[in-house]
Amino acid sequence: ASATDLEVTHWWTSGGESAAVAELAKAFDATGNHWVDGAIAGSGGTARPIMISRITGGDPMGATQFNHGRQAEELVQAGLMRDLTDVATAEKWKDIIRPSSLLDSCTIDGKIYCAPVNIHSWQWLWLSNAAFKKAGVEVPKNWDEFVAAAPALEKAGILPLAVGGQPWQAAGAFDVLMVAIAGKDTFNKVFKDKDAEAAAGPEIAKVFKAADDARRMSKGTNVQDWNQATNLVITGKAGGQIMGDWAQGEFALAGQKAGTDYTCLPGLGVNEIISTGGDAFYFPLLKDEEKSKAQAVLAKTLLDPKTQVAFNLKKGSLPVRGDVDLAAANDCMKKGLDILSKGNVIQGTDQLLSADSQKQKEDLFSEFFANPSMTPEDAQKRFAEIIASAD
Amino acid sequence: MANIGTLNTTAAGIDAVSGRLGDGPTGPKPRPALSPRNIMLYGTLTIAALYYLLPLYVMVVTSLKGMPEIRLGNIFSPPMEVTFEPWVKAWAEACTGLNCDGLSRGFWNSVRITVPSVIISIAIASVNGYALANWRFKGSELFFSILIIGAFIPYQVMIYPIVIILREIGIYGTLTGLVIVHSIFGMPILTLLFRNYFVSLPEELFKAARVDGAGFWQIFLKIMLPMSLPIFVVAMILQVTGIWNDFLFGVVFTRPDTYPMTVQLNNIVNSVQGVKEYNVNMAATILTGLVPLIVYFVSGRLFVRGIAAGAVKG
Amino acid sequence: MTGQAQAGRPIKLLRNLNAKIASIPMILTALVIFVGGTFWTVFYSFTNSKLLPRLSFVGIDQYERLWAAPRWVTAIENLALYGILSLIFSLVIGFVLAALMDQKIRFENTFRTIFLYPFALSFIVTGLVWQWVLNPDFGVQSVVRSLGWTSFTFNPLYTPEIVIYGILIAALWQGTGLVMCLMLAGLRGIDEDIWKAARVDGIPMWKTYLLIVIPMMRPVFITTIVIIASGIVKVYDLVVAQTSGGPGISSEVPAKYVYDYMFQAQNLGQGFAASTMMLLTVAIIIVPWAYLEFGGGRKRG
Amino acid sequence: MNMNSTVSNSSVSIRDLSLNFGSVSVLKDLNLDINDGEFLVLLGSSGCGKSTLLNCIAGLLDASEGQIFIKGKNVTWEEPKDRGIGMVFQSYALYPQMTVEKNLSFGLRVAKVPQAEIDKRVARAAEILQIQPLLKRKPAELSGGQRQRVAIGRALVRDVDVFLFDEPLSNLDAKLRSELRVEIKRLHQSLQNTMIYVTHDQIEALTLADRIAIMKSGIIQQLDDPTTIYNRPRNLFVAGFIGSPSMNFLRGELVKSGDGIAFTANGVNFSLAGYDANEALQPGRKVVLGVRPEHIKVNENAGGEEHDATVDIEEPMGADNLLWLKHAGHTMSVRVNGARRFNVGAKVKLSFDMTVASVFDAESELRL
Amino acid sequence: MNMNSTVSNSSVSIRDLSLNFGSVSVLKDLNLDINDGEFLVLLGSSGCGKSTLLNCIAGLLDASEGQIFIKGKNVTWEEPKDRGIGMVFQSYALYPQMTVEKNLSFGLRVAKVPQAEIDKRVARAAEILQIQPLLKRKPAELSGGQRQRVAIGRALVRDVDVFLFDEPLSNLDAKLRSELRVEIKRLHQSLQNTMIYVTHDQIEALTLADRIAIMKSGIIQQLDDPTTIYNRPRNLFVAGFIGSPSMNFLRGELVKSGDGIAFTANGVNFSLAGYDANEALQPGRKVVLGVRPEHIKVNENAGGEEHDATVDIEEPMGADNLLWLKHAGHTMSVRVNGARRFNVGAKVKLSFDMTVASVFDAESELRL
Ligand SMILES: Nc1ncnc2c1ncn2[C@@H]1O[C@H](COP(=O)(O)OP(=O)(O)OP(=O)(O)O)[C@@H](O)[C@H]1O
Ligand SMILES: Nc1ncnc2c1ncn2[C@@H]1O[C@H](COP(=O)(O)OP(=O)(O)OP(=O)(O)O)[C@@H](O)[C@H]1O
Ligand SMILES: [Mg+2]
Ligand SMILES: [Mg+2]
Repeated sequence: ASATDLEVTHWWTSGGESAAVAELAKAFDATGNHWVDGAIAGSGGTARPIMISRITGGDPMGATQFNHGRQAEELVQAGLMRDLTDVATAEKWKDIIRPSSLLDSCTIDGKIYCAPVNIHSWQWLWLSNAAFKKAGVEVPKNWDEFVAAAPALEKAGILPLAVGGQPWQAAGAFDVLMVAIAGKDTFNKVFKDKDAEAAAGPEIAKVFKAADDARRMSKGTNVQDWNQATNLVITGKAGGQIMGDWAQGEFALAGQKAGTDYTCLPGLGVNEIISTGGDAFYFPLLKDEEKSKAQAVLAKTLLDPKTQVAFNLKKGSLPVRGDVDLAAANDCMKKGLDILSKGNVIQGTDQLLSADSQKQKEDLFSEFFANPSMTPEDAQKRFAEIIASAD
Repeated sequence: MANIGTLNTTAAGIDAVSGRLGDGPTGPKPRPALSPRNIMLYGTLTIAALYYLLPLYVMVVTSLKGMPEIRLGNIFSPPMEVTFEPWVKAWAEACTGLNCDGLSRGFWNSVRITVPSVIISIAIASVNGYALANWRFKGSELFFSILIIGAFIPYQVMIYPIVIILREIGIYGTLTGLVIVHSIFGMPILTLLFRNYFVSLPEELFKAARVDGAGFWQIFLKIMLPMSLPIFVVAMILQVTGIWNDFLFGVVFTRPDTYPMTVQLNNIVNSVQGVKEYNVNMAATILTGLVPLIVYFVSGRLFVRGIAAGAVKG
Repeated sequence: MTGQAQAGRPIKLLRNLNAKIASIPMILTALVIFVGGTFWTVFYSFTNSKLLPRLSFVGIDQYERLWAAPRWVTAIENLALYGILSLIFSLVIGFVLAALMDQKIRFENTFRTIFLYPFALSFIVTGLVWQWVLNPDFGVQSVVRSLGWTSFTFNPLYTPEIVIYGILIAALWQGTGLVMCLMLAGLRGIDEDIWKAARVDGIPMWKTYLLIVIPMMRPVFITTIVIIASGIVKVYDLVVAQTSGGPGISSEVPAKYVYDYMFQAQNLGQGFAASTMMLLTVAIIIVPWAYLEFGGGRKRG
Repeated sequence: MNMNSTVSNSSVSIRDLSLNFGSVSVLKDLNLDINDGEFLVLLGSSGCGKSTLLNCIAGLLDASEGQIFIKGKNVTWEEPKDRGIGMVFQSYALYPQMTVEKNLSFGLRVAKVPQAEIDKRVARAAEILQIQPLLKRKPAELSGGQRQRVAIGRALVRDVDVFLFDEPLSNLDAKLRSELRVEIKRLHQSLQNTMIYVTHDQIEALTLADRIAIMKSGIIQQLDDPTTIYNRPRNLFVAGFIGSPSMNFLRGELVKSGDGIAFTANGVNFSLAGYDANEALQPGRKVVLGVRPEHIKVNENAGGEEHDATVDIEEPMGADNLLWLKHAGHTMSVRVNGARRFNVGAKVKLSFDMTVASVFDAESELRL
Repeated sequence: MNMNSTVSNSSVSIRDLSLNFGSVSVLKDLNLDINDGEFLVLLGSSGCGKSTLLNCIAGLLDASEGQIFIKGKNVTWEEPKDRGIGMVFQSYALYPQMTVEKNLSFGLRVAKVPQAEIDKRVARAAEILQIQPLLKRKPAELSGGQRQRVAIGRALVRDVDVFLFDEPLSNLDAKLRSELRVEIKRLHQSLQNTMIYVTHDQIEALTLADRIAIMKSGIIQQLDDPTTIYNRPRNLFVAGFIGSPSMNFLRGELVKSGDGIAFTANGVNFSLAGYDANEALQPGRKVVLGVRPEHIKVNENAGGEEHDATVDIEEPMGADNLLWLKHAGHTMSVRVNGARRFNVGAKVKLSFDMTVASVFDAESELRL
């Protein structure tokens, strides 16, 4: 096939992420086409509006990253996205993609519109071994121990918990606390069934209590970006961080080894359940015949076993197909794979809630984490309201 | 006329007294250089100047330091070891995603966006201002009022409709589209400036040219334009800075291969690879601000004059 | 009366034709973009449009939700505080600097250049620089501490109660130069004789400024206020670059709310409702001014 | 062609012209015929509509009502350039970025006149106005008087039928003004074009005009030759407006006195012997008597009636001496030779020359 | 006290005053004594330094050299408010946002004068200037003449010794100007203050001044009473500057003629009989003869010498008629009565009144 330029937009710009994207580009270029990189820095919140206006504005790119889930729903309904069912059938995605909920999120009215590339889970607590050593306490094995160790860390001049200023980090941390403390069922009741009563209930009150602890422990975090917060953990300036598995890429890039330099606790060491959100590529409907063909090639390439391994190793995420060999995976990744194979999984909030509700949630938690005068009770009341009006 | 003689002696008297100075103060009142007034005056100005210069100083100094020095140190201390590496990196090597060609690409994109946008928006606005000042017609003031009120509408309100309009015309995402957007949003303030300026030119000049037989365009090109340098400089500075510094439209109405420098800057600054490379960020920031700064430094004096002619008369 | 026909009275529409043709861009912009766009936005603010605009009306639901949202209320409060303070400080600093510059000082050009250069820089750049200068780990706070005053605390960008002042410092840095320029032009426009008359009357300098000159500069002040006010309502880039609205939501502003909800939350209806409220604010500021400026006496034909 | 007998023998004719700015009516139903080769001066105080009228004639303002004919042709809707007029402005309105030569030729170049013809005409105008050495200069390098000449030249090169001047001299100082006044007069004598000249300076009007149109609030008060205007003003306004120092006005009424008519005010009688009495002079009528300062003699017995007065203020002006006198409750100004000096408070005897006085009806303010 | 015998009997004395703006010298070694109660007019063309001198006296500009005494006190370094002066400006310089009353009292209030005293002084000034009904108005609601009066009032309330006027009337129209001129003259007569009045209008200067100082490029050319200035100008500049229309100048030389001296130019002799001849009038000397237009008689045989001339241009000005005549290669202006009219080209006979003529040395330009 003649070389076709395909512009791919995404927001993977941190060190680990760029390295991972490079793998995708390499694989695609190997098919004789050309990957035109359209990175937009500053997280999905900045990038998504730009992507959407380009698609709705009639100047679509060749392919674009979204979190799979509900972010692209309306674009699909408006007929702006390309139907990938033909590729999916040919490549037997239904059989290879696991967990199947990933493909379900790409399916609208029985047609498949996106190609999932990885599984990301939020439910990780990353701890700096060096920090705890300096504070003279054991590296905690679960959330409660961590909370208990906080005063010692503080005394040693170490920030116990790093939470970056971007709103999604606070909201994400809360979701993680919820799974760990209230469990899978409550999580599903609140976010899947939008049960406002449960959201106002005692189980969730416990979660808010924990969030209150987290808030106290994170006081004094003077960074914005998640990877800056991770960097605090890497350099031992902070004790720990609640962040998704993508943080692993940063540790890897800094040359740290799981177990010796840092410790990872899935499900905060309390409740070993992980969510299976992730990233997917969507393909806007293009008029150009050549580009459409290239889109199909890209979709195929993304799920190619080799690509999946190379990409996910760099990215620190899990591959979307169960049939690949991840011998090179590190400790933490193996823990994740393990949980995944046990089926202790939930869907990510991106898949369960609309962007609108997500945003409201982010507003609530970023305010909660920044404002000590907001009581957990008040916050819970507002949380219940958001759930009540969520769709 | 008998008394002419006596009066004349007074006149002659002038010559007699000259040369004789009385006692007491003479000549200019002494004004010591260190009078309280001067100390207050120059003291306040200097303190204010420091406040304005400080960030620039910090930017320059930081951009010349290596990362280790930054981590150790004091942002105000001069670099112990001057390095231009951050500049090189910011200009040619910094990465956003897979593209590691720094700001250089964005620079040329910005030039390609700014030059036509500035020329076209000024061309349109100057003609509009001229028509409003000298060729009023029924309704012209109404449209102008709408335009001016439009200047205060937050851009966010307009973005969506404009995306739709450009899409319908089929120029969304093209350079043409972006130039049009810049011309539209530059129009209110520029039109106001030009109108006020042309109103302040002597109306008789315009009348004389009409009597001489010159028409709308001839008067504009041959009479008005040559007299309007200051206001064109003001418009040019405003537009160059405005368009060069624009982020919102650049990000919404372009595609990555035509991203302007500010978007590139934002990408570089927000693409944190491990630690924030403040020195590179500062170098990138200075580089991005350089073009408007140079334009301003070169023509700042005319800017003030033009502001006086075009804005204050409002 | 001669009883003669009104020879060759031309068609009205064709008179002044070139001016009308030349004004087409302005007319189109005014009508299609400003009027059309505004009405479109207001219209769709009564729908529950999500990612794409669609015509399903929900009455004033969006507005009710808007005013119930703590973030919007905070944004409005921030805007009011920031607006009032930046208006006052811009005018005061701008005027004082202009008055100082007007004292026939040496190096006037140098000073003016120094005060005005930040105006050439974008808000993005301004925000980044001041984020850096105010950074507690590197900036002013750490420098003062390293000088020995270890309890010194000045960390506006990470302290919710005062974060808006951190933004204000940056905004004033960027914008007061222009205000000074306008004021200086205004001062230079004051009749020399007024100064002389005041000196002969024995009126002290500061009283002359306060009681005579400032009232005379009313038009300049109005122009300046309008310019500052229009910038205040639009403030967005600066906040994004400096704090992203944080910590928490404590430096949120309406323009950012609009942008976030339109594009990030994919709730156009909410965004449109918020922008309509912003329009309303603008109208409250602008309409009286526009009436005074353009509706009143015509200047000349 | 669109000729009409009522306008055919005039160079410029204005018919029922009205002009409003918004709701303000500036010109009201104005009619005016200007003869071929005539020098007509429009005189009036500031804001009376002189410039507005001139701009209407030039086509720079659209009339609200009425018609304008130039050389018999209805030009009401013509463009300025097609009216055969040239205009000279108060502020000179020279194009600052062009040399004098370019200034002069601009109109011709716009009209695409051949270069040879342009050169010829510029040379001729430069010669007439004696500005040949200035042709390469820019306006900023010229003195006020030179600029004014170039401004006239700009009209000259276009070979127009009618010259319009809008206060061409009022930006110049007194000395230059009187010099250029003479030049303009010479120019008119040699060109014999129709000229319409707007001014608020009565000396200019009196010295230059063949006829003067005196305007007030958009209405022509009197249109006559200078002598008539000066000696037989049609109404009180014209009488007061023309003449410096202005005419003395005494309010009173007419009474019978002997075989004739006399004027009485504050108990003092003035015989009107010599006034071109007509039947309008009826005893009992309330009138205003107007006497010009130079028509009152001080201490020079002309044989007639004498009045006592006291010197209040003396204003020596070189060639003349202006006395302000108190006389029976009136203040009166009298002009005497500059060599004659009086002390303040001195008692003097006045005699009035009634042959050149004016009597106005107190109500209609028209001259009787 | 710091008195000095040379200044003790003057109200304002200026000693060796020089002023430079950068390298431009505007006032040069100027000396001037102004008597108590005197009305002194500074007259000169634009840019000659009149305002600069006035500002120096007021203390608004610092002298580069020299001293200024007011009422015998050396005020060279005093602040304006402490000099006992009041100043009235051309542009009125009223504070626009204050009422007339506030305008008048502002200086007093700042100086913390008791309210009762302020009210008294304002009332008095308002009465003198007859602006009582205007006290509550703002300047924008006043006519030009009223504004000017308020401006004078502002100086008046401060009870100053010396009034300084900088072209106070030049923004007003001709009629108002002549009215206010009379008012200022009255004001001076009743207040008897020292007044220094800057103008470039010679009529104002001649009518108002006790003495006139004529300036040119920062140097006083002549300081004398109006009559002397008019009749015996010290040099050519003053002669040409004063008088409108200006003096006729003929360049020629002196010759012997009979028993006396005559002036000859272009082959025509003018007998100087009657000129107050002195020993400076030597045959062979190159001189300029100056004769004012009103000192030439046309067709009125005064018995003396007669010269033939031709009428070139006639400028009727109402009361007067100005003739431009050609005579032996000169152009000459002659003023005759307004009632006498001549045709252009008419031959006339001129006779010169040499008793009031001036003869200037051609080189030094001083009057002989
Ligand atoms: N464009 C305009 N809009 C409204 N009113 C106007 C306009 N132009 C002139 N006028 C008014 O029309 C009247 C006549 O103006 P015009 O300029 O003709 O006066 P003028 O006699 O030329 O006075 P001047 O001697 O001051 O030049 C004035 O009262 C003026 O205020
Ligand atoms: N601030 C200044 N700086 C430099 N030169 C000045 C300044 N003020 C006045 N001059 C110059 O000094 C000279 C005298 O000015 P001045 O104002 O005294 O003239 P004037 O006689 O009052 O003239 P006018 O009749 O126009 O008011 C002029 O040549 C002027 O250009
Ligand atoms: Mg006019
Ligand atoms: Mg002056």
